[in-house]
Amino acid sequence: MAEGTYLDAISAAIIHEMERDERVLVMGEDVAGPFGGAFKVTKPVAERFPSTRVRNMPMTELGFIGAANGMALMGLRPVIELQFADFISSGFDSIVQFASTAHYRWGGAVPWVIRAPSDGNLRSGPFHSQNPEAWFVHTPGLKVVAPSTVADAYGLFQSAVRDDNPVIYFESKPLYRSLKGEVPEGDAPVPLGLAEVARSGRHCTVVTYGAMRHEAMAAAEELAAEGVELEVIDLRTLKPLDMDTVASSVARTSRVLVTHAANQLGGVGAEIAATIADECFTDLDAPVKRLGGLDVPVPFSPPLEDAYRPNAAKIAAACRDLCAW
Amino acid sequence: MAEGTYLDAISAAIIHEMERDERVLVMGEDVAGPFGGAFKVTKPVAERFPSTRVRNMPMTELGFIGAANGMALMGLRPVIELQFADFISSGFDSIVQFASTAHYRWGGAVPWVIRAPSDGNLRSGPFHSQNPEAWFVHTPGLKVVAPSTVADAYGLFQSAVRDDNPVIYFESKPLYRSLKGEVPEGDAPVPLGLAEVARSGRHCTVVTYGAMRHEAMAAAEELAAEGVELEVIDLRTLKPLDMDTVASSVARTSRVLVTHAANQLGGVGAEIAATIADECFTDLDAPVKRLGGLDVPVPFSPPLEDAYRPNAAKIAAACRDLCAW
Amino acid sequence: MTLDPLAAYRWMRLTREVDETIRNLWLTGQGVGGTFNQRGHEAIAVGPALCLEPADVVAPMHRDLGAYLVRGMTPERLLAHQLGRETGPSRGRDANIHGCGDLDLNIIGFISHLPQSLPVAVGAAMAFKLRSEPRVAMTWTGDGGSITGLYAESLNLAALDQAPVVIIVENNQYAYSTPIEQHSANPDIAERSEALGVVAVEVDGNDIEAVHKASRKAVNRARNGGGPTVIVAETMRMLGHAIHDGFEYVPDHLLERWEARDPLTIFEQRAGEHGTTIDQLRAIDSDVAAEVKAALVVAQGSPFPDPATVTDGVWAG
Amino acid sequence: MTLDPLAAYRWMRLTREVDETIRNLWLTGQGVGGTFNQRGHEAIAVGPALCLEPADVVAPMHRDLGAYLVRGMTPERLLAHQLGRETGPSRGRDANIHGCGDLDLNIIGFISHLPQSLPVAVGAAMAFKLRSEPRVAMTWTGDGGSITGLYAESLNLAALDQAPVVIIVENNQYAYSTPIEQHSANPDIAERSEALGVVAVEVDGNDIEAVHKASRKAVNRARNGGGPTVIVAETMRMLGHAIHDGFEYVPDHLLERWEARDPLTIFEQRAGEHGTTIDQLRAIDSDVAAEVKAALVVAQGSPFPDPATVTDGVWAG
Ligand SMILES: Cc1ncc(C[n+]2csc(CCOP(=O)(O)OP(=O)(O)O)c2C)c(N)n1
Ligand SMILES: Cc1ncc(C[n+]2csc(CCOP(=O)(O)OP(=O)(O)O)c2C)c(N)n1
Ligand SMILES: [Mg+2]
Ligand SMILES: [Mg+2]
Repeated sequence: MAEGTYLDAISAAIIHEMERDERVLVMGEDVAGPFGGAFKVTKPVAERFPSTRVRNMPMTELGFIGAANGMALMGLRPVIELQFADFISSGFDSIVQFASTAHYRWGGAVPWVIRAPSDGNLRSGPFHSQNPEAWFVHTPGLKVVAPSTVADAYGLFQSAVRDDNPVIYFESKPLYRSLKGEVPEGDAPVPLGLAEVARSGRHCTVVTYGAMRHEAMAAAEELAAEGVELEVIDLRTLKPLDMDTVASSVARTSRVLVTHAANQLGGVGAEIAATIADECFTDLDAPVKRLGGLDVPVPFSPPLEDAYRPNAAKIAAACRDLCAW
Repeated sequence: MAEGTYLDAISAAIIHEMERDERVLVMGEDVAGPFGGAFKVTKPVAERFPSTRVRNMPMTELGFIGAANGMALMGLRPVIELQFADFISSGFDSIVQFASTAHYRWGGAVPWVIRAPSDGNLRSGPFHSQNPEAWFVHTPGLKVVAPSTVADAYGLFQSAVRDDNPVIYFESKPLYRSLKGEVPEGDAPVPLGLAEVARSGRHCTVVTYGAMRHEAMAAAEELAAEGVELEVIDLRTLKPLDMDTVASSVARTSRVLVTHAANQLGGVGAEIAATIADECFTDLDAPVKRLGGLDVPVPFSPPLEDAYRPNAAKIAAACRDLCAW
Repeated sequence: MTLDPLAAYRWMRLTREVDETIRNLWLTGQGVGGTFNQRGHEAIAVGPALCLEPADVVAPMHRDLGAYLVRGMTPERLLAHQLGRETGPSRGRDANIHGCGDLDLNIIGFISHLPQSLPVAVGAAMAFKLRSEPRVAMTWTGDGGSITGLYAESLNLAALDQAPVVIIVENNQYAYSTPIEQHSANPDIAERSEALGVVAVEVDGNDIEAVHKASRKAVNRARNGGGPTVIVAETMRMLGHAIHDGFEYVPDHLLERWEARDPLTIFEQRAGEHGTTIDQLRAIDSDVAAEVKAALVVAQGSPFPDPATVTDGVWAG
Repeated sequence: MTLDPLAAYRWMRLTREVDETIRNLWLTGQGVGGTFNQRGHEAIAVGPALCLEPADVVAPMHRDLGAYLVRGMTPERLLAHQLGRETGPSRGRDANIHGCGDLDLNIIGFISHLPQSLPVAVGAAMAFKLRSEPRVAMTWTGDGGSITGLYAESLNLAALDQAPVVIIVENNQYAYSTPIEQHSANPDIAERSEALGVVAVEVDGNDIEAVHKASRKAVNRARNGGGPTVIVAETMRMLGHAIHDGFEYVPDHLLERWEARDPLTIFEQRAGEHGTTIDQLRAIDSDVAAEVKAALVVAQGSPFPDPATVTDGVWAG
């Protein structure tokens, strides 16, 4: 294993899957060599494989995701890069109407992965900072993944490619180059649908995913100094959701905060909070709290984006309140 | 006031708004006369107004909703008919990226109404039965309306057209011709963002909207015979949500079921349930329960669609369980 | 593949018979939900499908009952599908002719959102090309479908890759109630298609020999690495868009003109030229009628799906 | 409107100066987020915008800084916008040149999802036509934008309605790193556009006189009920797609060829023909430099938005 970034781990995982399985190919805007993608994720991939397997697409998300549906039905395993997760709405019908329903309706399996670089805190404004995962968690027939560590970026990608269903893999742009760690080698799939207890604690559970995992960990450090021990659960997969791990934590802590960078209103946190409030009702010593983005487009200017977005300080404050309940 | 259907009320409301305000126009596939729309909602409208104000569009939802954005910015008030709510995903970018954000980003108001014939129980299968409201409630900048009575179909439409924001108006296909009542005349706007207590009761609150209101009312009749009094709240507007009315009901009943025909997982009910569980924590004598569609595309065959979908009997059973808590 | 006239007639007659059977069921309240009309589209659906090898793939739309039949979807299964039975290809999950797919028959099921079958067929063809398989993908769309953005995106992709795909545009001159001049500023679909970089040809869509000939050429070109072809076939839908449609909007004179050009009628008028006899055709008619009648009995006797299975099949694997 | 040569030069120089100012800020770490490059697109942005009346409406995209300036968005406001200040047209809500709209100036702010400004401009033009107002809508898109489905849908709508809209296609031969032959099976954008039913013309996009002349004709046609025009203007983006782009993918010889055809250079070479002098141009240069320098001071001294206002403006009315 070599040290690398979150982004390196994705590149490495793509290369490994393409070596392992010749059905895997990459497609998207500007992904081919020598350019290698808006974030350069596919640059090392394009250096390794022929241009038939790392294919530039015109700026036609609806059309080329539609084509990926056909490729997948014929047994290929397309890995589709979007330049930003924000553009996933441009290919919406091909995802939420065709790919998600084909197997249920007539048994046609559509095994692709859409790589969607998501999230903000980079001063990129309303169209390069979105976290649209809730749309897809609500849509039957899609799997949704959101890795937050270098190892998970690698391992969840492997499981996503090997899954027989359409999987949307939300990459965290703020972690791309800032997060470093050991990049796994070879086969190291992390199963879909399994949350990770990132930190054990007995006073309050924080349920989260993506970049917010690291904010929650920072909040936990802060509160530990005050004698409050947070348990941090990183969901890793948003569909299927691992509510068992969450419930057993809440059974121990009796307090829970659900936090994510996506808009809070109608977000994935609502589903998680509602499920906890139902299934863990007798365990709870305080209301299930949520902390997500405000109900506004992600604003650009630093003071506004900071106001929009949860962070370690806000998580710590919310947990303090919860523990004072 | 004359007796008429839910559908008649929509036609009448369109005609009234077009007479009242020359900025209002209708556009959509096959809406013009003499055809008058897939469900004939605009037939009486096209008989009354010139073809410049009731305009056929090619099957290009993305393009013509985009054009409606431009019309609305220039001061018109387009009323856009979709043939089925299911096709709203085909115009997604024009709605969730452009229209929803223009005012926040630079002050451009986009006052249109999209009329989206939604919901099922008509054996119409996965693509003519959808309830996609959750996608839009989660998206900042859109208002979302879902009338369930003849009077509300009329009055909420008036408020939607007069609102300065993009409003998605989900029509209930199962109520189109089955629900009859007095159709209001003239000005009778029902304000957006105000729920209605459809039935008072003290044992358990049912929060719902759309066709499920009537299932909840039927369940309430059934339970009343058993001595259990349900309070039924019809939200009417899904964004903004009237959580005050909900909370004051829950304060009295201490038990609550949230039900809708849309897929339960990540649906609007999750937001409502999570908010109740948080804000009404100390009022609750039982967990907040949800009852929505299963996590599958809406199936066609009657036994499957019936299994998919909540109804009066399932609501009654859930409320019985809640009251036994 | 040259066209076997008796086979061609048989498939068109079977299409007509299944369509009429469905229509009768629905008009007498024995249907489930809604259903589409096929009348007038028999030659367009059957002719191209007859040019394919079993390994080729089709992605038909809502007016292509004939293509499903030619590809081996039996009347029994099609009827069971429309009636929401467990024995249909969607096990009661999808409605009327939507989602009527079966990969064992190389049929891709369609969704309502038009023309979604188009990029899917293009993608299938791209897969064939990538793997150097001598296979062809074929799909159908309407005049209404041809003015969507997705049509342009799909043709461009097909042309860029020189993918082995054949696209039949069923120009029945209406999208639901809207005539083509009202939905397409340039109603010349072949011209619009050619401008996107594909070969486009026009053909009489009610003449199965013409459609078959053009399709055969296109399939050969695709299979030999010559890339995509669009075949614009002119026709008229002779009944409403779907079963509930009053169909007041097509002028009578247009319907009369096209009635005289019914695909089965004009084929029959040429029976002599084909070396077939009217007696042979009548024998096919009664064979087919008996076959569909029997299929209906089986379909109507088939079970509905068990509600306990409602969540089965959401996930593959 | 005939082209006033000194005004034309001034707007192009101002565009260049603002662009370079932004570039310098960002390259020295004084920017906020990312930003786009404009170099090479000055004539295409300025020329058409100079053909409009104040009541006309523009919907420019990310390469049209010049159009914003001509329409009255001051360098001060544009710089404040890019720096995320309260005093910019989006009050810090939108980034770089996105969402830089102001209805008082009849500028529609754009979104990333390309080419969304196109149907919006078509809709604005449809509104003008419906109300019989003598107004024109103008919008810009790229070669990449021209191969999207939305391009086809928008042109068809414009042509069906004969809406008074002028569409400038900035064919800089690349969509980000992808050359046009790789994204468009038929790289003849005018041909593709014409097939959709609009008038299409081609013009040298680095020659402001040519762009202006073609635009003037198109604006007049639109205003007089003659319907939409597409103007395909060939150019080259002389720097990376955006500030972070290493820009290795455009061959040097291409850049050299276009460097010699820089819109400001070729305009200056013709100074004599225009009856202007090099001295006049140099005077404009220093005026403009001073203006932008002053504007930057103001912009940098402007306040950031108050975080307490973060939810303001989501709703209109
Ligand atoms: C994206 C989308 N919008 C609306 C519809 C509703 N709709 C179903 S068929 C149809 C007309 C299609 O016309 P055409 O493509 O000419 O095919 P035809 O039915 O004439 O064979 C419409 C508008 C749809 N299926 N898909
Ligand atoms: C729908 C969509 N997908 C992807 C992108 C990302 N993107 C931004 S600019 C660009 C290239 C645009 O090329 P072109 O239209 O030629 O304009 P240019 O930048 O060359 O002026 C891409 C792919 C986008 N903006 N919109
Ligand atoms: Mg048609
Ligand atoms: Mg370009």
